[in-house]
Formats: sequence, structure tokens, C-alpha cells
Amino acid sequence: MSILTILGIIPLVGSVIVGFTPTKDVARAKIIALVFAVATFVVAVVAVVGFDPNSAEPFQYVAQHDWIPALGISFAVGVDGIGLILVFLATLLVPVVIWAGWNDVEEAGEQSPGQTQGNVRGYFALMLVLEAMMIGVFVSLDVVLFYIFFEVILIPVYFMIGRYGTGRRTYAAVKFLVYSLLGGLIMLAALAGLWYVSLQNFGGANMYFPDLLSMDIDPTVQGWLFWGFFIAFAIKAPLWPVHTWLPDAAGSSTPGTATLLIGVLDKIGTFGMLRLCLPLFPEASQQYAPVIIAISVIGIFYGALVAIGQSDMKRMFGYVSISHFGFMTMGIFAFTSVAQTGATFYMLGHGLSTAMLFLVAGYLISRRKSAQVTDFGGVVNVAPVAAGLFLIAGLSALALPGFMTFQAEFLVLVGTFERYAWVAAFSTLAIILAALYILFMYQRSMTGPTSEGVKGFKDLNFRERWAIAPLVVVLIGLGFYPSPAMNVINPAVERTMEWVGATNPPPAIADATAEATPSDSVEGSAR
Amino acid sequence: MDPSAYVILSGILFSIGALGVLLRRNAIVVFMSVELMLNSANLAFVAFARMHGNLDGQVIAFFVMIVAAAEVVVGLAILMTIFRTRRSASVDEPSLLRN
Amino acid sequence: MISLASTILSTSDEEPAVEPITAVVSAAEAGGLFEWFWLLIAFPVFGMLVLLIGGRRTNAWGHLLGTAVVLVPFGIGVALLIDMMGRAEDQRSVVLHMWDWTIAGNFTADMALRLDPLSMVFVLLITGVGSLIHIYSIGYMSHDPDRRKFFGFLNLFIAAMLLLVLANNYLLLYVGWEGVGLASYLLVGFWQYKNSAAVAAKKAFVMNRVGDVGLSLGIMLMFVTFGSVAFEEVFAAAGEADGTVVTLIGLALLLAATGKSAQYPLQAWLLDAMEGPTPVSALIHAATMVTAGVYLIVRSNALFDLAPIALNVVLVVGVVTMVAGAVIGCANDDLKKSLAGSTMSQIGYMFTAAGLGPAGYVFAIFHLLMHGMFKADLFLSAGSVMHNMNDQLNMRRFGALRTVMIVTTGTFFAGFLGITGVPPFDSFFSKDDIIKSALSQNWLAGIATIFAAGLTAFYMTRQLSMTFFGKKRWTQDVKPKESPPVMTVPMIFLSAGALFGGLTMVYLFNLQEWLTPITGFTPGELPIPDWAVEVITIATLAIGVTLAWRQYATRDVPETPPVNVTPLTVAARKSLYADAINEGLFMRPGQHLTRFLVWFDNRGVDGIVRGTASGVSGLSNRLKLLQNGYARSYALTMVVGVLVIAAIFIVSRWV
Amino acid sequence: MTLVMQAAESSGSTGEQVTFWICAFLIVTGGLGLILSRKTVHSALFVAQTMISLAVLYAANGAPFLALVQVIVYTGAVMMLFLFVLMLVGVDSSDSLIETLKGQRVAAILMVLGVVVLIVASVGGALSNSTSLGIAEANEEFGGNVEGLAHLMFTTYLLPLQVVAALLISAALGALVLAHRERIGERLDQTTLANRRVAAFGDGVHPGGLPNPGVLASSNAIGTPALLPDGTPTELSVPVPLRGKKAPEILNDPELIKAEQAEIESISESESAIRDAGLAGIGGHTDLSDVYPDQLDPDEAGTGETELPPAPDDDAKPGDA
Repeated sequence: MSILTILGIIPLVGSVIVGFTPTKDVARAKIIALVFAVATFVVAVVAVVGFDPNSAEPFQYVAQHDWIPALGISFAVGVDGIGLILVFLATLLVPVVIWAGWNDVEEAGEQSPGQTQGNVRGYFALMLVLEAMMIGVFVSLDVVLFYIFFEVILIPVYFMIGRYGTGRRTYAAVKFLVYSLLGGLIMLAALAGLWYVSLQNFGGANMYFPDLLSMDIDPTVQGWLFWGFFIAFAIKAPLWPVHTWLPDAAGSSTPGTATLLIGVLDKIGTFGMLRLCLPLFPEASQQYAPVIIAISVIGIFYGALVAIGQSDMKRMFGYVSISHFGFMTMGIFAFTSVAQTGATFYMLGHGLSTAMLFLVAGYLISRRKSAQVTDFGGVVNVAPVAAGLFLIAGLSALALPGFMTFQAEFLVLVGTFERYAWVAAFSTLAIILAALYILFMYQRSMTGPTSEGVKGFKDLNFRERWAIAPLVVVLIGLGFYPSPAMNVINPAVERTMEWVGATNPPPAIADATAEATPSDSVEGSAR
Repeated sequence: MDPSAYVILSGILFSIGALGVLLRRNAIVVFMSVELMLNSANLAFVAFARMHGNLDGQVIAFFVMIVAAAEVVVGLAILMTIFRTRRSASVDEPSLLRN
Repeated sequence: MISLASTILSTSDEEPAVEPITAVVSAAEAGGLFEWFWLLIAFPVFGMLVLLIGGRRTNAWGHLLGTAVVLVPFGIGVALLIDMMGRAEDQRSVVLHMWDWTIAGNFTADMALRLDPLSMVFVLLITGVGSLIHIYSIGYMSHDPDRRKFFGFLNLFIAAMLLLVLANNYLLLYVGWEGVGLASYLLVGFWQYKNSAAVAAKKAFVMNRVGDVGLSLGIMLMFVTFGSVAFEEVFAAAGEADGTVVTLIGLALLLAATGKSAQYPLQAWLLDAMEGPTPVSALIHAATMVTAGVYLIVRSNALFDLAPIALNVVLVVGVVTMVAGAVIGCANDDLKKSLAGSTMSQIGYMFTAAGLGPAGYVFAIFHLLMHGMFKADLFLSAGSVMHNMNDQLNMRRFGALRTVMIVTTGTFFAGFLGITGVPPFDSFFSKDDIIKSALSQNWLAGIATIFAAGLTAFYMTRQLSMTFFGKKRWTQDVKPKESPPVMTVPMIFLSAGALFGGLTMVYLFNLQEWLTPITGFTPGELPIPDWAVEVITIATLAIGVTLAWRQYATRDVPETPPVNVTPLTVAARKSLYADAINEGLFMRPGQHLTRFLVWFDNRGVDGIVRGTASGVSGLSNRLKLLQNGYARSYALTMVVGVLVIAAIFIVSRWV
Repeated sequence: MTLVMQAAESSGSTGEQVTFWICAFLIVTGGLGLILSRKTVHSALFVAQTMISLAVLYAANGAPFLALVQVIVYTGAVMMLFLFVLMLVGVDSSDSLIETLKGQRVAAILMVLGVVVLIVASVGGALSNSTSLGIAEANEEFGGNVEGLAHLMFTTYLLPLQVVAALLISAALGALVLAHRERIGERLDQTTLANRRVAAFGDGVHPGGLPNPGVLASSNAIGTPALLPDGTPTELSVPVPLRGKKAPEILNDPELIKAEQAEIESISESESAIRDAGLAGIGGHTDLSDVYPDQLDPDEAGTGETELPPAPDDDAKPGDA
């Protein structure tokens, strides 16, 4: 059995056990959940350590079992560097979220009267189910298997928002579900098309991803299939203008749910683009890249500007994420290895920094019983550690150099600059907006005279501090020593570039020396 | 005689029956309208039997009559039952499908 | 040196042009202490981590540790300097490769440090002035419950600043660049319970970010042009690149520099940044961080040399800020803000010098070094005043402080001598060099530099007389006394630097010779004789001093600013409307745009979504009405269906 | 008109044409009468008219067997069944012809007209030039219409015949089951009933039978009230289903009406007492429905009037559970 299968089974087993603990024994359920999450993380670390970045094989830990042979569907798992990074992210965040969100459900209950506070274990069981599904998405090598995980994952999230959230949680949950199902439906159609194409190509259906790469698809068909998959991923990611479910979902879920939803789950969108859209439909991807770049740039600025105008912290982080997802898709569709590496690195960094933002904000919100920025003020005077961690989280979100998010954002911009110079130059302006929305919010909520509602805040306790610590360590550690991640990502990205058939534009100097006419290099690279 | 005359008569009769079904609320009248429609079909069968020169149409018409009889029996029984509980023979009353 | 001293002492001012040396040696080759110079950064990083993570447990001894981790690097720096002085000129640039840092596709940036004469100067300035200010802060912050945190932030600043000047590639420089920005943010907003401090900190950071856009763009352009962001490779290949691109890179770097160094048009944050504790103003917003822009331009001299247009823009920016900053300094009644205006102006001098190209790079750094000492001295003295005047800064409520604060008066006066350029003190050497260099290259810039020197004399005399001379105008509750030795001793050290730094740099340690291998040097030709320049300059100084002395020392200073003043004064008091312009041009439109987008997102984008949802449910409500429960209705529907189907059949047969 | 003209031109014999036109007139008027009459009884009579006319047309089309069956089954059995049910339901139950469903009437008429046009246009058009083979030959093949039908039914259509037979039996059984009412209380014997009547007599309820209709009246029709010795008619003598028909003089005299109402009320009470005593199933007391709210069978009660379980809240989402 592949280590990846084990990785997926552990949280599933855990969720069953958590689900069957006695209702009253909430603490035990939480501890069991944490133990299983940590165990999963340990196995994931084993997998990461055992991963050979220099291997010639595109995928490692591959296991393939027949599942529905008649339809050419198999249970196939395996990871490349990109998948591995995201598995690492998911398995890291789940224990952190459990540990940080120890009392999430109870606190959410206090915030929105009338909510049932019972069945805390259900929340943790769902979280473990979610973890298993997330791992499943990232390691699936069969496209149908990928799709199944892609859709099944909605179920735990739907309940985690709708049942354990705050505010207009039912509205948010239904909106999330309908949006995602719409995307899933379109993807299903495209999947059927892909299945038919594979039938034509191989003379028998085969949905094993590595095999599909050798297919030769008519460009028109590619276009249709590409958009089918892309729209689903764009909704998931979410890109402008199909983003409006995200602020609602973020605003109405518990911090833990929001973390997993935006930190990991949305990465399925960008991961899917990188894993499925690009290699399977290379011509279509390149053909429509300008459109998607344009959408991404709109998203970058749109998300940032709307974030500035938000008064609800969690909603604001949602918009911030929309801006960041714009960067990721821009990097993916710039078709340079720098940008794609940056985008993958961004996925990891964004996951961690968003997690920090949501979790620390969650601590504060649970103390103030409100997520409105105007309800805070002067927190730094009474709870310096909370405010400090909040600032660190904010700084990582605005991609301050020293955090891994900096390299991520910068690489995306540089890589995009290689191909679309003006677009990248324009997008660079977003770093100003990032400073604005983070610091404006920090200034209004954390600094200044201590406001009435904030007096009497207790600073973070042991549990709360140490749940966040791993995130800080990874964010800054990878900022100064990113090689462990980069080494894994680089070969995977190179391979993706190879599959797509894209090559990096050479530096202008090389052009100049080759042609001996050193002119127009900027314009040349802008083309 | 030209069968089309019978068929057209049958069509008119059918339409009148349909109109009765659509317009009248009394279940008994509706039943009778249905009978009218069945009879119009019988007329057409008989006319066609004559046109084609064989008796199959008449046999079918006979069967229709039997079925109509059975239907009327059961239908009226149901009507009675409904009437007993609701004190009404209006077909609009049992609009329980609503809500 | 083409200074007064040199003209008097040397018979010839004909100097050869010097080309920069780009060769580097690896740390391993250099050996000895050079293999360990990463410790320069490691010490303050260590201090920061202990102080910030250790929390309240380190309160008792945190300030001592914080000071020690800066003093030790200063010692290392001095040792390195001695070592470096003993090496041949082309062996002085040492690169220490620590680890592969960011490798993505064909983009590589190493975690590599570079110690060469230019960064050496900065290392000593940062650690030297930094140590003194740390010591000063022990006294200055002694009553603050968060003193330990303050030292942690200061250490963070020192580490980031050292990283900035030691980085061997632009990306790593960027880390230091933003690191000092962060430290500045934290320290300006150190008293976060004050709204004004928090707002000022945010403003400083955001405006710096605008500059960072320039740095980002510059690095991107470098990468796509040269395929590398490391100094050696970029500089080596600079000549091959297209001139337009190099100009663009130069302009991008200039944008970054204006942000960090508070030059026009990104100058507005500096005055507000005076909200921070005074040691911060002295260290970050006078001596070191704000000069990072000058460092960036001088460091990138290989690029700027090839981009005359960019260089000219640097010159224009420098001249404009030099004059405008001085004007602001002349009118502001807030002692620290007046000094901040002065800082802008002095950095304007440096930019002017750097904008002159190879003729001025050295003098820019020279003035930078001098400025670091006299301005730190001035700020610390101002801090000492403020410390004893209940944190007041309004000079109109000072006066006659020389009677109670003798040492402070002395150190401030030393700073005064240093900045105005009275012979033979600091600025006399450095500013004169710039003036002459400017005159030789561009007479307009030259005249501006002389004029600004006169303004400098005016506002410094104004400060001096309003604060230490004239009559007492104190508020009731203040009882000024001299500061404790822990504060005055660093001030005295810095005064010594302000007084004799210039002499040292010219005669004992030949800074020009030291730097020219890095920056290159092209001597200019003066249109008028040397002595004439110096006479004009000193005359201008005298006019400035006299005017200010007559206005502020011999006459009574009103306690509220007079109203019937010239429009220029009104403008200067409002910092030349910088905030108004920013607000009108960016903030208000930005707010409107944001508000519109929020509305648009709720009503427009989400409105479409919700509209679709309610449309579907509305349609289903309509369709639901068909299911009215009336059998006759259903029968009618069936008839309609029959009719439609029959019609289709018939029509299709006809067709 | 052209169609009618065509029909006339291609006609076989003048006699049949005359028959057709007469019958067609009767059929259509019968059908329209069915729709248009307010009273159900009239409707039933109009249907009977249509049925018989149809039987004539069957005969004219060489289907004597069907004509007979039509008369026997339809006019004889089915229509009688209808009349029985009408008697049970209340012979005077008349509809208001005001349409309650909005737009139903207009739409129905339009649609049906459409159907007529379609049938006439298509079927009539398609058949207009066809020739009829005639049924005579087929009738003669086995020596007669009945023989021919019998032959077909017991050969080709044997299975359908069996099935239809089964259907008929099932229908009869079904009708029995549906019309059957379960006994609620214990069966009361004559003694008990007599005792109760005597007990009720103590409360002023007359123990004897009600007067017969038509006694001493001008007519002995079932709807004519008997005359009391003083010459006034008594409504008590008229069976409840028929009480809607009142003598004109009663309807015009308010005093009498009042007295009548009081009388009916007392009857109702006494009948309710009897009903309570267990005389269930006398039947046909249409206008006593609100006096006997509890007479319904337990399984029937509650289907109509009791509230359905509350519909699930629209907002009830799984998350709210």
C-alpha cells in the first residue's frame, strides 16, 4: 500500500473514532482528533523526507489499482513536487487548526445565539474527513478519482460552515455549495468529454493521468474541455468574478473552517489548473492565457481594493485572498518556470499566512464576540502578543521580504514580467494596496487608545501561542531558506513546462549578444 | 356513406365531452362527460370498421364499453366515498394536492 | 580632495580619473575574519530574537544585551576595517556565499554577503552611531515599560540595515530594505496607544512601499535583461544592455531611493515619522535608514553611469528636495520636525551629489557619513531637551536652555557647527565638495547648493537661538535639568564626530581614495576659482546666520506663531502642502474607488449572483402556481399538450 | 360547410343520410345539454339522449350488436347507476355555473375549439376522398353481425376478453369495497332500539314512524308532502334528499317557512338522537352534515379537516438541525 493511501486512511479512521466517542466526552474527542491529525502530519513528513526531488519519474509513491475497469477508471495515487507541497500544507494545517480551534465551536455558539452548541465532536470528525479528502485530491492520479474527491469535499465543508459557523451561516453554506456544484457540473461535462477523447485516442477508455498526457486532442475540443475544467477551478480558486461566495463563507465560518477552506481547499483550484488544465490542454492553455492573465490582474486589484473597504475582518481576509489568488493564476498562466514556481510557492505561503490571519483574528474575535474592525482598538496595549502575532500574520500576507510569501509574490511577478512586462509592472502596484489594507486594518483594530470593549482582554494563552508558532517558523524559515520547498517544486514545474511545451524567454542580454543589436529588449520581452 | 362525416361527428362529440370535463365541477357530470368522450371514440371505431370492411373495430368498441362500465362502477364508488367524507361532489374540492 | 583645506595645502588639484574595480574575492580566499563577517548580522538578530521571544523575562537585562549585540559588531567592523586597509585595492571586495537562497527556474539569488569599502563605511556608521544611540536609549527609555521591546526593535533595525548594505544581490538587498522599513514602522509606531503614532507609522510604511514598487520593477528589469540580480553580474553586463532599459532600471531604483530617503515626491512621511521616540529619529530617520537611498544609487553606479537621463533625474530630485526641505526646516516650530526638514535637505545634498555621476558619488557618501554624525548628535541633543521638557517640542516654548543644560547646549552647538559648514568642521569639507562638484557639472545645481547652504545656516541658527538663547518661554510645569551621563556621553562622542569627522576623513583616513575603487571618480573643472567659491559660500552662511540671529535671538519670540506672514512661510509650515496634495490626488480618489468597488461587489457582482438565485426561485414560484391542485386545470394542461403535439404533427406533415 | 356538402355528395343512401343528420343533431344537442344544464339530473337525461342516438347510428353502421349493447349497457345500466348515485348525493344538487378557476372557461373553450378545428381539418381532410368498403360483407362472413363478432372475440380477441372479464369482476369487487362502511359500534338488536325509542319518547320524541309522502295530497309522487288533518302539508313526510322541492305555497309564505324550519330542526334533533343510538347508515342526510360531525368513520375522519402536519420551515437547512 502506498504511503499516500495510508496518509488518506489515517484521518478517515480518526474521524470514525471521533464520531463514535460519547457525546459528553468532548475533550476526549478533541484529543483523539488532534492525535490523528498529528499522526497524519508525521506520515506526511515521512513522505516528504522520502521524496526524491531528482528522480526521473514524474510521480512518486505511485500505486494503481483497478477500480472500474469497464470505464477505464482506476484508483491511482502518486505525487509530484507540487502535490507534495500541498499535501504537506494540508497535513500541517489540520493539527494546527484543531489545536488553535480547540474551542471554536463553543465560541461560535456564543457568538450567534440559538446555535446548537452540542456535537462538538462532529466538527472535529468533519475536519478529519476533510483532511482525508484534501489529501485525496492532491494525490489522485486518475482524473475521475480527482473529480470524485473534488466534489465529495464539499460535503464536510458544507456542514462545517452551515452547522458550526456564525452569522448568516446557512446562506453562506448554501451559496458555497451551489457555486461549487455549478463548477463541478461543468467539470463533469468536460470530464465526460475527456473520457470520450481518451476512448478515441486509446481505443479504450483510460483516465490515468500520466497516460492522458500522450493524447493528441483537436485544438477546438481542447478549448472546450479546457474551459470546462478551468471554470470549475476558477470558482474553486476563486477568481474574479466568480468569487462572491468566498467573503460570505469566510465571514460566516469558524476561524478553523475558514483556514482550511481558503488555506487549503481553494488551492485545489490552482492545483487543478496546474495539474490538469495545463498538461492536458497545452494549446488551449497557451491560447487563452492572455484572457486568464487579464482576469487575474483584475482580481488582484479588485480584491485588494474591496478589502480596503471592508469592515469585517474575516470578510476582508476573504477579499485579500481573492487578490492573492489572482497572483497565483497569473503565475500559472505566465508560462515561465519562474512564475510557476512562484505560484506553487505562493500556494504554500498563502495557505500558511491565511491560516495565521484567520486563527489569530479568531482568537481576537472570540474575545470581543465581534469581527467588526470598529469594535476593536488599542488591543496592543492589553494583549501585545496577540497584536504582535496579528501583525506578523498581516506582514506575511502583504509579502514582506523575509517571509516566504515575499519570494512567492516576487517570483510570480518576475516570471510574469518575462512574458508580459507591462502586466507585471502594473500588478506590482498591488504591493502598495497590500500594505494599505493590512496596515489600515491593523491600525484601526490594534493600535490607538484602548477601546471600551477591548479592555479586559486576556493575552493569548499557552495553547493559542503555540498553535501559531509552527506557522511563523515555517513562514520565516522558508523565507530565508526556501530550498527544501524549491528543490521539490522546481523539477515538477520544469516537467509541467515540458508537458505544456513552453520555454522560458531568454534574458535580453543573450538576445543582444546573439543579434549584436542591443535594442528593444524591453519591448521584446513584453511581447 | 362517407365515413368522414361520422368521424367529424365523433370529433365534435369528443370535444364536447372534453369541454364538459374542463368546465363542470360536479364530479358526476364530469364522469358523464368522460363517458361521452368514450362514446365518441366508439362511434369512430364503428365508422372505421365499416370503412375498412372488417369487424375488429366493433370488437374494440365493445371492449371500450366494458371498460367504460367498469370505470363508471369504480368511479362512482370512489365518488360516493369522497362524498361521504367531504359532503361535496365538486372536483375542485379535493384539491388536496395543494400545500 | 578639492576642499578649502586641500586647495590651501596642496599645490595641485589635478586628480586623475579613476575607473571602478569590479573584481571580487571570495571569503574563503580572503580568509581570516572575512569568513566570519556574517556575525555582523547574526549578533543583532540574536539579540532581537532573545528580546522579542523572551518577553518580560528579559526586561531586567534586555537593554544591556540589546546594546552589547551592537557594540560587538562595531568591534568586528573596526577589526575588519583594519584588515581591509591592509589589503590591495582589488582585494578589498569580499563576497561570502552562505547558501543557495531562492532558486526558481532560471532565477537564482544566493544568500551571499559582500563586504567592500563602500559597505565597510556603512557598517561602521551603522554600528558606531547605532551603539551610541543604543547607549543613549538606555537612559532615554528608562521609564518606558516596554524598553526591552524597544531594544528588540532597534536590534531588528540594525540587523536589517546591515543586511541591506552587506547584501550581494538586489533581492537580498530588498530583504534588508523592507526589514528597515518594518523596523521603522515598529519604532515610529512604538507608542501605539497614540493614534498619531500609529497613523504616522502606517503612512511611512505605505509610502515606502510605493518606493518598493520601484525596487521590484528595477529587479525585474535586471533579471529579464541580464538574467541575474547579483551585483557583479549585473554590473559586468551593464554595458551590453540597451540604454533605454538601463535608464528605466535607473529610474526604478531612483523611485525606490526617493521612498526610503524621503525625497520628492515621496517625502511626506518623514515629518510625521518624528512621532517615534527620539533615538529612533536619530538613528533611523537621520543617520542611517533614510540614507539607504543614497547607498542604493551609489551602489548601482555602474548602471547609473550608463543612464545619464536617470542621473539627471536624480540630480533634479536632489536639488528640489534640498531646497524644499530647507524651506520646511526654516518655518517649523517643532524642533524635531524642523530637524527632519533639515534631514530631507541634507539627503537632497547627497542626491545632488550622486546625481552628478562619477564626479559626485564619493562626496555623496562623504556627506552621508558626516550627516550621520552631526544629525545624530543634533537629534540626540534635541531628545535630551525634549526629555527634560516633558516631551514638548514646540521651540516657541523653549528658550534660554543654555542656562540649565550646559552639556546639551554644547553638543547641539557642535552639531550646529558640523551641519552649517563652518570651517573646519564636518560640512565644511563634505558640503564644499558637493558645491564645487555641482558647479563644475551644472551651474544651476551649484547655485542651488550654495543657496541651500545659506538656508541651512538660517534654520540651524533659528533652532539654536530659539531653543538655547533668548528668554525663557517655558510652560509652568517644566523644570529642565541636565540629562544623565548615560545620555550625555554618547552625545559628547557624536559631537566629537560632528566637529572632527571631516578633518579625520580628509587627513587621517582618505575616504576618497578608499571609495573610488568602488564608485569611480571623474574630476570636474570649476568655472570660477576655488577660493571664489569658498568665499561665496561662507558669505552666504554668514548672511543666513545673521538673519536668523537677528530674528530669533535678539528679538522676542512670540509664544504663538505669528499670523501675518508671507505665503511662503504659510506653505512651509504646512510642509509645502505635501499632505494636502497626497490627500487630494491619491487618498480621496482611492477612498471613492474603494467605496464604489465595495458597492459594486455587493450590488453588481454579487447582485448578479443573487439576482439569478431569486430569478430561479421566482420562476419556480410562478411555475408552482400551475400545480394548483385543481384536476380541471391539469386536464386543461393535458388538452393544451394534446393540441400542441397534434399541431406539430400536422404542421410537420404539411411541411 | 364544404365538408358537409362533401359528406352529402358521397353519401350512400338517402335513408342513412336522414338518419345521420337527425342523430347528429340529437347527439350534439345532448352533449351541449350535458354541459349547459344546471341540474345534474337534466345532464343525465341529456346523456341518455346522446347514448340512444348513438345506438341508432351504430345500427345504421351495420353494428346491430353494439347498438343493443349500447342501449342495454349504457342507457340501461350505466345511466341508471348515475341516477342512483344522483339520488344518493341529492337530486337537487345543482352547480352554479360560475367559473371559479380564473381563465379556465375561456382557455378551455379556445383549446377545445382548437381540437375541433384540428380534428376536422386533419381527419376530415385525410378521409374526405376515401371510399368505404362497407360492413355488409364482413357481417355476412359468419352469418351475421353477432356471429362475426363472436367469432372474433373468441378467437383473435380471446385473451383481451378474458382480461376484460377479470377487470369487470375486479371493478365490481372494488366498488363493493369502496362503498362499504365499517360498523363502528356494536350491532344493536331490535329490543334495544325499541327501548331507546321509548326512552326518547319521554323527552318528547315521537316513537312512531314518520308520515308517508303523498298521503291525502293531490298527488302521490314521492316529493309531494303529506297533508296533515288540518290540510297543511308536512315536510316530515318527504324523504330528506327530496326536500329541496317545496310546494310553491310553502316557499311563498314566510310564516310557514319558519315553522317548517323549526320542524326540520326538531326532526334533526330527534334523528340525531336516533343516530346516536346507533341507527347509522340510514343514508342520504345531506343537509345534516354539520349536525353529525362525529358520524364519520374513524379512518375517514381526519383526512379532510384535520390540519396536515406543518410544512417544514423553508429555512430549515441541515445546518440548523
